[in-house]
Amino acid sequence: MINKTVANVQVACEGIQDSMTFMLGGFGLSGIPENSIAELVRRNVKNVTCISNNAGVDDFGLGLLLQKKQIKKMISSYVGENAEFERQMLSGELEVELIPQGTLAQRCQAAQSGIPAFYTPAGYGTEVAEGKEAREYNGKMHILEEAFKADFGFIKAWKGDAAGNLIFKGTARNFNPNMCGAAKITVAEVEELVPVGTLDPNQIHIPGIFVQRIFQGSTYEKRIEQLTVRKRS
Amino acid sequence: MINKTVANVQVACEGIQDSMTFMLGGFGLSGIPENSIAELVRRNVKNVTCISNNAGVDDFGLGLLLQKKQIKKMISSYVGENAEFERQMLSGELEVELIPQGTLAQRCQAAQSGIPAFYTPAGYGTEVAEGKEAREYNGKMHILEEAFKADFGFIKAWKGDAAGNLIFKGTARNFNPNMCGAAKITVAEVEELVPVGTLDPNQIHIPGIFVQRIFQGSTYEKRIEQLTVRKRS
Amino acid sequence: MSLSKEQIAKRIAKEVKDGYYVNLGIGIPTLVANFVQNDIDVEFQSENGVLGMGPFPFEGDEDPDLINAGKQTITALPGASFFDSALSFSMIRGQHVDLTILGAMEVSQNGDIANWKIPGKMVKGMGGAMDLVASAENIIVAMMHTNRAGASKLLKDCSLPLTGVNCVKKVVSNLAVMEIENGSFKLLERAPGVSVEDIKNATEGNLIIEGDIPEMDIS
Amino acid sequence: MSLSKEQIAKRIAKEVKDGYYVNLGIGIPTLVANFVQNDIDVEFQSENGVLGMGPFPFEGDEDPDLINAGKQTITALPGASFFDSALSFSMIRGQHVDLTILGAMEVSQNGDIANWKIPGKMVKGMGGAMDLVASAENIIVAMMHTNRAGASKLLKDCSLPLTGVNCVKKVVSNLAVMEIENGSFKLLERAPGVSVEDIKNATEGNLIIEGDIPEMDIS
Repeated sequence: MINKTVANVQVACEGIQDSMTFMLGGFGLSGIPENSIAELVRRNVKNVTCISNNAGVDDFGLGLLLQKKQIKKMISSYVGENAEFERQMLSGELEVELIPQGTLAQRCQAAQSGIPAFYTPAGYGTEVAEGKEAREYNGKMHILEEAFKADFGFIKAWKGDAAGNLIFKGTARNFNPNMCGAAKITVAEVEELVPVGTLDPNQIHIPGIFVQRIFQGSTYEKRIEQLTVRKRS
Repeated sequence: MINKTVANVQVACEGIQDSMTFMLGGFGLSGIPENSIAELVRRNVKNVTCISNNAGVDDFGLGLLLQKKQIKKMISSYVGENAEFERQMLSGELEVELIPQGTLAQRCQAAQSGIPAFYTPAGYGTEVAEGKEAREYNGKMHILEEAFKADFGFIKAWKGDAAGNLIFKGTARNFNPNMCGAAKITVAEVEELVPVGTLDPNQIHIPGIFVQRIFQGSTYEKRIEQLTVRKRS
Repeated sequence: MSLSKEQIAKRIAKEVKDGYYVNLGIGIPTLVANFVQNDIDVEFQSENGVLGMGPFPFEGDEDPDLINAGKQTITALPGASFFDSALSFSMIRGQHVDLTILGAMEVSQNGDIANWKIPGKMVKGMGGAMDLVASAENIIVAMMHTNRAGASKLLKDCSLPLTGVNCVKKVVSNLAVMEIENGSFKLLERAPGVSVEDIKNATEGNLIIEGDIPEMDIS
Repeated sequence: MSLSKEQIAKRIAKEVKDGYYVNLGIGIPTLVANFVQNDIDVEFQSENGVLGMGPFPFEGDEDPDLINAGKQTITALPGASFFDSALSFSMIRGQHVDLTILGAMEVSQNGDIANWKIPGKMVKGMGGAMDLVASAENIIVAMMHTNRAGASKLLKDCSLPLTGVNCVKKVVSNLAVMEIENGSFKLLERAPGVSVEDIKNATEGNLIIEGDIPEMDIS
């Protein structure tokens, strides 16, 4: 077994530099790598490009990096929950590339899989297709999209082991598995680092080969963005 | 919950016709849809094209269909275990398209995913690349491969429920999940059909949306191709 | 009488058939789930990674690891499954989802839709909408027929950046049910008390009216 | 003395470094697992869907649902995982596997390899070999230097249908260890008791010999 454990988030983030491209898992505030984001803020790394479905809210998630103007460019599918984001974008301080959510997921998975490019129907006939090759398959137009290239991927999982094997929980899974192994270095933080051999090999969502560094995360806030409940009858 | 259960393999195979294209899960004899194969033999469906990594052995798996000359064409990556196959191929009775194993898996997954085509480095500069578009990405040549098109997919899973959710076991998983939803109709046979709600939603390998028909299989032989063991010390 | 949002959702719910997998967009479409008939089996897919989505949790049962595409806390029904974003869009792009219901800012008479951007004003992003509209075989749009200023949102050509081309099959607005056919809005039903003339006046795109147009059933 | 298959495997095992994920082909490469040093951490991947492959099972413990790419019954070590074929080739094509060791029928001086087909005679198929050789950054070929008739299998150009072009980095044969560099076989080591002249005679492709060529360590 190849041991991927590192002592803490500081060690996990070694090698991070200004102007790098990061991938960050999560959908909304669910399944985001809270510890790694905190460390990126602490290190005050600048001019970074972030590939992440959303951009957090004003005071949580990637919003924390936006506040400190650490982000040069965001590549996302939906950024509607963040006023500071909108301000920086409309003022031109922040470069933004909006892409379809499925294309975002697939461009991550393509990077993970060594597939440099693929055709998808999403975005044909829209701004998203500008400058891209288009081709008809099965009577429908498709555009050619390329795999992402990133330096670090920051992943949040539920459970993991020293071999780097990961299991996710509920809809906190989202983009996290697709980003594993899609960047040069994949850093995984887990709620629970369990002894090797305790995870059922049938139930591992991401085998450790896709993960370079894993650490036990701490003090997850797991903020809820839209609390919607029913009254008990 | 949408109920996908059918009474038995006969009902599961309704609509099968001569000259159709089938996808069949399994690697070697591991994880093959034994019940569905037996039914294809019983129905004596002819002239079919089979997409399957292997072609079984002489008297088991797809070898049973080869014996009865039901197969017009095989699309596989490795067929070295079957003498009757080799005879039919060298005599020209059987059409054979050999393709790289990873390309086979990805062409299934592409069909499942609505990705009509993708680039892969596998096979560049070889017979496999003949007639295919080639392009350089990251300093390396790649060829364009297309998603499969098939009429029926036959899947073998370990556990499943009426919603069509599937869980696989060990290396019997192989191509089975990638073929789910890749054909027009996906037929899943399971060793154990469990009550809905008993499978942990976190641990489902294939959600039921990719499966049209599911049934409880019977009398699995699960033949071992190469028995290799250690003596107990 | 122009329909309320709930009534639009109620009317759309009648389009949801037994055995359908359905993806509901944010806004009016989300309400559709409340009005689907009890005697049919339907599963709701949320593109952030759940199939078999249930109602909101009871107070205190909410789980930050279980939300829908609108970031609302939800529940999962028996038979549900969780999965990653790539597999989620395999369901969508691979046309395994039977019906997509989403909102729109504009729809054109050839089925183009715009719902993600107002240049210089608002850019929330397309989320999963571009994948959904490019892939789905059956798309119903839930929308207001006109904007606050009274201008039609059912147009000859969309003025806003497009989300997809030639993809919308049906529109249910506060005034009417229309099918998109051969580059026109074909009027199928009127909201109770709304006249064909009212609908004509509110529709900039080509509107086809054939025979008597019945009132919607929103019971 | 020409090496036995076990000795070839033993020599190749020295190329396996701490922290490597390794894919072993059928035949001689499979034997490599037996000779990897005990003091390093290595994981074996089998393309049919297991990472962390262990030794053969004890008699009676064999499981038809747990085999390797050679269809042999195996075991899984603590920390192992099972996965589908697409994810397995994501590991391979995505260059997450550090070292690929496979057999060959022919290798050419520019690193082409042929190992899946003899036209008109034998067609077993390429299995995962084409994906492996097209993707891996580090490929070692284990092979016999000559065929049974004594003809060289290390050629200027392969005569058989190719498995991959320009991909082999190192060859360990029963006679020698060679690196492929600038369109030539560069001789690195000799099998114990085998002379440079022997190797020259057995090699049709361009062979570069620089300085003294040491004997292999196959202890």
